[in-house]
Amino acid sequence: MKLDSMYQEIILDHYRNPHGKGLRDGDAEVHHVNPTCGDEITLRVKLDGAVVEDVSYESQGCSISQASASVLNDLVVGKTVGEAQQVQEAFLELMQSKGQSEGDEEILEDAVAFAGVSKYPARVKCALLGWMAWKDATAKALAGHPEITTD
Amino acid sequence: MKLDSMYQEIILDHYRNPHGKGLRDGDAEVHHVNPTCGDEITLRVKLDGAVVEDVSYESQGCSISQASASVLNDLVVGKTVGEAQQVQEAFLELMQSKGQSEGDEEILEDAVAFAGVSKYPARVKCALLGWMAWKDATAKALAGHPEITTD
Amino acid sequence: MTYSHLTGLLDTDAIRKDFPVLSRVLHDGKPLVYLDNAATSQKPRQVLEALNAYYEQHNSNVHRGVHVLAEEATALYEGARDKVAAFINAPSRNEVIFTKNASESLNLVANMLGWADEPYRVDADSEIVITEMEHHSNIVPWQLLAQRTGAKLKWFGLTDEGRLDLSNIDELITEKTKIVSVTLVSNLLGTVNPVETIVRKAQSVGALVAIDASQAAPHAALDVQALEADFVAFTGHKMLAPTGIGVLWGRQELLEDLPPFLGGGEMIETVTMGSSTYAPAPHKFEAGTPPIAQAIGLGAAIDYLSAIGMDKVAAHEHAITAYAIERLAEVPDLRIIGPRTAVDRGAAISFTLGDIHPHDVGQVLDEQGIAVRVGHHCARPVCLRYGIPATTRASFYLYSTPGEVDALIDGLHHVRNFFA
Amino acid sequence: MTYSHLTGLLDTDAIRKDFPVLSRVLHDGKPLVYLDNAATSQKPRQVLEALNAYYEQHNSNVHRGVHVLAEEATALYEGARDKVAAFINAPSRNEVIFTKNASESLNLVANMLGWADEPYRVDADSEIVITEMEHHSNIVPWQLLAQRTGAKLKWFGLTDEGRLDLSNIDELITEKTKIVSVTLVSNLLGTVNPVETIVRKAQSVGALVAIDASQAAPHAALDVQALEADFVAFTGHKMLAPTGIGVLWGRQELLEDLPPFLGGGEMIETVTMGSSTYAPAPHKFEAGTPPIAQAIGLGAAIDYLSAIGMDKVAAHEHAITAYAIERLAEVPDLRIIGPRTAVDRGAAISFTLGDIHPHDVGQVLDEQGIAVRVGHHCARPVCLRYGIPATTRASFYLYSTPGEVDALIDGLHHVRNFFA
Ligand SMILES: Cc1ncc(COP(=O)(O)O)c(C=O)c1O
Ligand SMILES: Cc1ncc(COP(=O)(O)O)c(C=O)c1O
Repeated sequence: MKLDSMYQEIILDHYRNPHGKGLRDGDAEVHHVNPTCGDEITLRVKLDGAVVEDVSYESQGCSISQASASVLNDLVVGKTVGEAQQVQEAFLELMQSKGQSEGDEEILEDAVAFAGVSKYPARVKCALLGWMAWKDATAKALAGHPEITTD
Repeated sequence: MKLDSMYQEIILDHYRNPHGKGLRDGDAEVHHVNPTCGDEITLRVKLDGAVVEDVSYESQGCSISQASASVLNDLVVGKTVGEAQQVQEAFLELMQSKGQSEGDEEILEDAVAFAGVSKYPARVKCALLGWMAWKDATAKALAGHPEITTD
Repeated sequence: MTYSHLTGLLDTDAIRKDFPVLSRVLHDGKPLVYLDNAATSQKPRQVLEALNAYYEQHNSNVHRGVHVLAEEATALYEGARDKVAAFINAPSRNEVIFTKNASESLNLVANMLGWADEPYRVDADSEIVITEMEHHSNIVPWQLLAQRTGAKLKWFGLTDEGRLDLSNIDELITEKTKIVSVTLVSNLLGTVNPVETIVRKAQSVGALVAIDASQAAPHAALDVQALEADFVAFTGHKMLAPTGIGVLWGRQELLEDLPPFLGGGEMIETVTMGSSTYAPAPHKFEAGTPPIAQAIGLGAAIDYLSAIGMDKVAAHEHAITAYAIERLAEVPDLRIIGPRTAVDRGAAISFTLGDIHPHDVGQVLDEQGIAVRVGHHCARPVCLRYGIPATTRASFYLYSTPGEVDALIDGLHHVRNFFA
Repeated sequence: MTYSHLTGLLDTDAIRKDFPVLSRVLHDGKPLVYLDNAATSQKPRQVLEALNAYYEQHNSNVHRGVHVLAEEATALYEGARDKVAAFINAPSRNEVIFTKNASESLNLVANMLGWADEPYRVDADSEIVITEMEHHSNIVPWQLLAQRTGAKLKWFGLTDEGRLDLSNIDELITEKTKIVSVTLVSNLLGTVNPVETIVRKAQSVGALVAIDASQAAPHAALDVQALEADFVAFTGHKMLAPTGIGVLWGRQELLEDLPPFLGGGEMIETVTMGSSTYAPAPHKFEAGTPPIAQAIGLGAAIDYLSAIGMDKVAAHEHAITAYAIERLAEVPDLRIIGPRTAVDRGAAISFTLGDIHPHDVGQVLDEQGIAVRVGHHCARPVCLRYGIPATTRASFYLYSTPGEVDALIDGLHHVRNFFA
């Protein structure tokens, strides 16, 4: 069934048991909304030097947006900001691939499960909600720490 | 040819030699415009008691609107306001008949020549321009002479 | 299944043949079950034929031509105005303004009042009253007007049952109220509102009333004289007509007194570089080349609906809605947001399904060929009011069948299993 | 007749087969000679097929659905935006706003500037500059803005040859100027304006420039980046597309900074009863259900034009226009209002014929199957400028033939005899 390509078991697992959910201490906070469906996320980034120490979030939305925030937490926490940004870019590219890419499992790990979502234009924004919020929050956090360089 | 039903010889004659054209003394003046085509008329009515003493006008427009003002002059000058209003109403009715009426020659005289125009919706307003201006100017003139009754 | 207990059903077998899209088959053999009618309706062949005939034979700009095509196009366009006037029982065809959609119609009212002279002018001393169940298109124009004029925006709240809470009507509608704008039928809750009460109160304080009939005009007879409102707005695409056409009906005296909104060709009497005068209504409010073909399509849609009869359409939808409410009660964890009876209720039913997000509900239904809408349905304050992020909404029309209701129920059971 | 001296003609035999209306026969056997293209164009079968395919297979409301039809409709609608963006060489698809017509596009600009913050806000200290050859749709919105804000409206005059008089440009465009709005091609005179000069001057004083490309986009390649203006407006129905669709292109930074105009569904980010935030452009400016089918139709029209090539369309029209100007010179008492050469000139030719009123000219031509437009063509100030009440206007498009020019000339001789 085509639907299974979107709702991979990994996605449903993350949806049922989201990793790192809840708001904790952070250096920057953003609130993002998907205007077309009303999904929302409040997300905080905490940096430890150039390393992403924590990504905490409260969100409300569909399984795809929930699972994607959970996978985000898995993938970026503990990485340097520079590494995490590469993951974010790889994920964005995968989501914009309209089902044409399978994603690089080396970089994206569990997140390759979202490849099927990229075939559903209306859901791509759901999958990206948390990642865009993270990108934005990280930029904010970095702005407060001009000493950190990411490249 | 269908066109001949609109451009009756009588209409073309009035167009070439309009009766009563030019602005003379009056009790009331109005300026009417056909917004869809820009035809314009300035028209004055002079009453002598309850009698239409003069209808004078300056106008710019097509053969139909010119001829119709000329015929108007012929038909209403010398009549009482009440009689003239009947003519105006009969002409209005003819123009709204969509080619279904031939017009009452007793009342409308030369103006029955406009029966063919009523088949052309875009031109009905041309034919009515002068008559509507006359109606309006007469109402104004009467407003200034409350002693005149028309029924 | 037999549906012999349902009364007032239309002959949907015949009707559905008129709607080409309804025979579409999706996802390897699933017939389309289109339950997204509150978002937009499908179009019958008769409407498409009217469009094609217009473009293939009569297409021309209107009003200013003396050639045959221009006369034909004008007669068709103005003929559509006559049809709309008759359909809503307008006292005069000149009260029918063509817009591009209901949103433009409502913005037109708000802007006219912002630029009007007294007594209509909305200014810093004025109050505007709406309700918490309005579509964004009947909220944002008033927020913009309030921001721009300094007027105060107030609103009726909602009861737990999904109806208007009129208990504080005397505090809401006061001598300061210039305009009350309220929907006749909620697109999210399905509620049919008691607008007479609001109209009477507004009249008593000299306020104008605008009615958003976007979810009403497609589904039941609409009589603007009986409503006694001042403005009524609706949109063509929800009533079998093309996209790109809306209607604003307004009382003649008001349309005469109020200023224009958009300026341009067609809406003028005479123009000089220094100043212009305006044509009488409705043209005063129709700047530029109008949606000619779309108005003609709306006329054809009205012919189609009228041939069936709006009372019959309403009876059909009532039967389907009652049946759907009954059957939805079978689905565990399903909560209807809005009235749980078919009384004073339109054919849109919103619900939540446990904690499965509506997006996921909609996606899994789609896989079975069932098209519903999910989200806040452009009525986010209603979601906030009921403490939910979004709903799934199934909405019916004259071609909807009890079998489609059954398909929805089966689909919802499948959704529950999928996410169990 | 042979037309071998005309170069650059398109294969109109083939093209005309795509336009059903062009084979219409009027008044007992007269083939339609459609020379009213500046008012509206005819539609090729390819555009009608796109409309029918949309309504018969994909019709749905856009943007908010997860079901198949909603995704297809959204992809088609947003795909049309991509086509428009490519057609006008827009730097970003997000700069393309769909409206109902060019008039709405121009009113949108005027209203945005009226409600904007500094530095864009038009207020009592501001000046607005237009020209005497504008269409009413590019005059009245600015008159309304001037009235409502107290700003001063100024305009470029015209030379006797029907061109813009730029001699006083330094007095007209000054530090006080907030916006200059000018047509690229006049719908009455046919003049193609040297907008670069105006853009350069406006840039030097920090004023914005809006270009009315309604008579340009259909007829030649349009490159908004080369124009260097801030806004460009045009209308679908004049370029083979359905009625009910227009475009406003605007520079991204401006669209981000400027406030919305119409409020409603689709243009919001989040709504509470108290206040709303808005979606990014272009959606910020597209309140309500957009003209979905019409945008898709515009996309199909653009495909059609692009397959032929806009340069070829322009060359064809240039040849026809030059030929028409040459042949009109044969008609006694005929006076062209506008440039009497085909240089910097579009394919609309206005003229007077002795003292025969244009209405009468048009009527008698119509009887021969020839459709021209008569009147002030929504550009009454031009008529005032040249001391005439109205003109007769013949206007050509990619399907116009030299034979149709000949028919016009014969028709005009007949008109003269008729009223002799
Ligand atoms: C130069 C010009 N500007 C604006 C318009 C207005 O276009 P629309 O009527 O489609 O709004 C037209 C056509 O009528 C035009 O020729
Ligand atoms: C109640 C209500 N009002 C207004 C609208 C706006 O209609 P449109 O989007 O056609 O402008 C809608 C539909 O979306 C609606 O349901």
